[in-house]
Amino acid sequence: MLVHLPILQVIVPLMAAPLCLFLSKPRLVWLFALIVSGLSFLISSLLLEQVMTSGTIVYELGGWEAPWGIEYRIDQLNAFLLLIISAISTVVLFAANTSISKEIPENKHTIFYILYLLSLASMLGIVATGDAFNVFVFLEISSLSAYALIALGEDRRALWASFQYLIMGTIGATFILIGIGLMYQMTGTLNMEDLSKRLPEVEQTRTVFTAFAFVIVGVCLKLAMFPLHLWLPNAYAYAPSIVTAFFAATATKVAVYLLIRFTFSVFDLSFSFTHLPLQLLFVVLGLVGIFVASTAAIYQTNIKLLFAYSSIAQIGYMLVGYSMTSVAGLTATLLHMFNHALIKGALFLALAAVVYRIGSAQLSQFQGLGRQMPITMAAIVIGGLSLIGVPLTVGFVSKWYLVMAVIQNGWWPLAVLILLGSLLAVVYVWRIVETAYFKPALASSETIKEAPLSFLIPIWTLVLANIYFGIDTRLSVQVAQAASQSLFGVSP
Amino acid sequence: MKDLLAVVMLLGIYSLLSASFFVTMDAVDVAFTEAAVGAGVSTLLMLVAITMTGRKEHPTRHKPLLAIVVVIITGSLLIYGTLDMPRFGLAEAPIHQHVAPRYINDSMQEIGVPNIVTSVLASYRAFDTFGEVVVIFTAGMGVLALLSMVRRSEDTENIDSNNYSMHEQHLILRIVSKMLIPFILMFAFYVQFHGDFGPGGGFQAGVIFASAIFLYTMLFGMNTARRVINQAFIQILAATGVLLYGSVGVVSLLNGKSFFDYSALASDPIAGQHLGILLIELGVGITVAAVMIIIFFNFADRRNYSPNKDSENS
Amino acid sequence: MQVISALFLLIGSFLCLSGGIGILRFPDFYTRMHAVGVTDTLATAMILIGLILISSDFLVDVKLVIILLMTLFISPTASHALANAALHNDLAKKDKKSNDEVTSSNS
Amino acid sequence: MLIGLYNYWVVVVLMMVGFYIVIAHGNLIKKIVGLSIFQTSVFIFYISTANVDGGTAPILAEGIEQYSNPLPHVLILTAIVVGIATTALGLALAVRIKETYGSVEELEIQNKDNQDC
Repeated sequence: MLVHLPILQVIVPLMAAPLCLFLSKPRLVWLFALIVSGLSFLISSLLLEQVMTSGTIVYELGGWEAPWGIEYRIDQLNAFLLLIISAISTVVLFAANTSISKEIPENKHTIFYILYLLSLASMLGIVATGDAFNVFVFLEISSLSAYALIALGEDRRALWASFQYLIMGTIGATFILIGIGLMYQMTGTLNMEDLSKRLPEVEQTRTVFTAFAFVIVGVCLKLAMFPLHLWLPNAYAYAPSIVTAFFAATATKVAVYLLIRFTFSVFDLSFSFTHLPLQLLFVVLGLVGIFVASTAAIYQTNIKLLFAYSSIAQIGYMLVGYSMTSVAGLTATLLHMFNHALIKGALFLALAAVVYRIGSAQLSQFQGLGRQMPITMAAIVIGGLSLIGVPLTVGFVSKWYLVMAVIQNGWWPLAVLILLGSLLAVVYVWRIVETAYFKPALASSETIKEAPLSFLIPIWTLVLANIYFGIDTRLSVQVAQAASQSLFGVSP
Repeated sequence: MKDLLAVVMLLGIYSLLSASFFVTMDAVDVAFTEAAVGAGVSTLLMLVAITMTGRKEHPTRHKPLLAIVVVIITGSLLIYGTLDMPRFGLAEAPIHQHVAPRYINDSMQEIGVPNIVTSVLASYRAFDTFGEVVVIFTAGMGVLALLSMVRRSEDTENIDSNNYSMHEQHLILRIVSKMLIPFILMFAFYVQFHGDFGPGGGFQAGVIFASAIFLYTMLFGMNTARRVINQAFIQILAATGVLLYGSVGVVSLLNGKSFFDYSALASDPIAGQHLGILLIELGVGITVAAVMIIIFFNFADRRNYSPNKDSENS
Repeated sequence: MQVISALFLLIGSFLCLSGGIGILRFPDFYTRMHAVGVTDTLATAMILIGLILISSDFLVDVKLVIILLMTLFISPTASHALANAALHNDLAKKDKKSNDEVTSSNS
Repeated sequence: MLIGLYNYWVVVVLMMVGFYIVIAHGNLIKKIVGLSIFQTSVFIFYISTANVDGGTAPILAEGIEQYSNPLPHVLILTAIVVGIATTALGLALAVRIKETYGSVEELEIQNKDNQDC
């Protein structure tokens, strides 16, 4: 079966989703979903190992060879992403049963898990496929399940946020569709590998230029890149907490992956970065994103919103690293994707635990929680430190690599600006710490107890991963480096 | 235009016109689908939705100037992009050269189905179609997540009185549609199984089948339809369609071939392809019909059981 | 045969055209509906007969006949439904702007 | 040369009409209508690219040499399904928004949200 791993990766959760309808009790469905997610984590680790030792795996679906059929093409980059997504999903799902029992009505639990599994499967599908149109199809599955999951939130604003997301997301997807159509028109193929071979011939045409522009804008809408980020904060803030934890850690990563895939693999590097002032554009937008979003985060009174804005800022860091167009820069971006997934996963899960106990994510409700829920709050503090980039956490590792990459390009001022951006993170993390530890507890929160074990285990798994990968960076750095080297065509 | 009913009807007409455009562009399968989906189902859903959200629009525009600027920039970029495109209909254009000829020339030997669209859809790019089925399944689950309600038992009691008052009003419609529904269902099956040879296939068949149910529901009321079609059953059916499709792939996987390689299904590869296409089209049909019914029922249920007004669209 | 068929087709197209003019020119809802309802049914019937006469394939003939029967059933029913709905919603006197297109697009 | 492209230009105009409705109108139903027009126009664009002079529908038959390109047809079949799925979900959201906010106008909804905060 080892040959079939690439397809099993996607098909296992995908087929498991409809199967959930056959199970009667929501608890059973949860267990089933957890097992499936764990299985796909296992598969992705096997895949990563296989790719690291023997190179790119190609899997032809339906037995039709590439440009005619659809193929899955797993290289280091995809395998890395697959691992991140399936790992986070499994950890988050562990806490799901407890968390949604308070946030979603009982009769919708089964549907919640179905949508969750569909969302997981489609993200894996986007990452694994080597066919441009297949990306669009799975992108739509992932978007549709995301809209529905977000709309399951208790607050009525969840509906409005989801609707805005639906409009933006569909526009983005349609842009990508137009872009793919134009590329297909000029080359006659939809396979990414084949496209990258055939595009250089027609590179100078205005049609290809337009195709590129549309794909990039479409992906950036999904990516919530500044200034196209407006849908993200509300969508994250009002979704059920579990959904926020899952999406914050994975969804934007998938979009970043698409951006990298299209600019580095499908269009070649020289095209992406010489024809257009893309480098400058992304550096500027990334930086503005970091500052605007971080400043906005400081002024939020809802902690979920606060961290949602901080997510936009983190995307800014990824974009800066990405636009360095060097092996080091891309390595930093990939590392940050991995690390940010760990950080945000831990933070939002901890928030989910708080919401489970006190029923709100308002900052004012956090007073004195440091004493009531010490273990959960400690996790938030460590996550926050990691977000800032304090040594011995993963946040430090990726910031370090990012700054090194920027300096390597000789852009000193930029490095200073990145560090200034981190200072803003200090401010908003401090606000939480201050409220939680240095303000007296509210009278109403006397009775609040520590979060249940089903939260603490996944939270601390992620927090310990935060620390572990902050100290022992071999695994993550090695994979990220291998992935970016292969994208640049440098042999390791 | 402030009247949303007119807007929705115009959208339906636009879809119908684009369907006829697709026919002149030789895309019969697409035209069929667009006519059934764009002009039929989506118009119907929008009509049901505006009965709930209100028919009038407030005349407020929101940043029209910015919108115009964005639109003009996007539009001119697209026009700029078309400048280097090959002339419309040029047979030497790259789009017709690289991948497509193999489908046209070899699909008869490799798959043995005259309708090339079906063979590409169901075999060469079967995974896309699987994705498509999952998309529709996701939409069904999404609508269920948003709109489903716990049904109260008292609703079923006033069926009869409701039924009687409707009886007078819709007498002619009911009789005619009773005659038509069997034909519609038969047509759906024809489309389902004739898709290999002519335009059609599981998707169109599913939509047509569902539309027969819609017609019945609109004329005989939600509660009568509920008696015929059970909500839980229809959800299971939707899942079964996806699973049927997927399990075809799994069977070929277990036989040692790659996923969706239908030649693993029978000793003769062509026979295997036929069997595979038949099965997956069936899966598509079941899921699409079931999901369409789920979506429609949930929308109709939200209207507090006042089944009037709908009839004008029959 | 060709001539007869052409004649049918011509009559059909003329009826279509007059129906279209009727929608635009008639004063209120019910007369407009009349224009569309009557001419549309007849026009499609004429065009279909014209097509049956020139087609040489038997299978195509059968299909066209089925379509003809279906239109004869559905088109008047749709007109009826539209008029009925209008009556029930008190459209009798007011001349509201209405969508007569409903009949032509859905029948 | 340019005359051979007019077909695409018409499609671009249609797309932009849809796009304009999506961003400029405040009514949620109208936004979905606009989205629908936008998507349908993209379908028309794809199908236009598939057309070949003198070609026929891609159903194999005796005595026909030139067929239109079947691949875009397949892609658009998939895309139509995606379109209806999005429309259905969007409408479901609009209905729920109407129920909870009592309105489907963007500005009113935002006003109500601001009062909440």
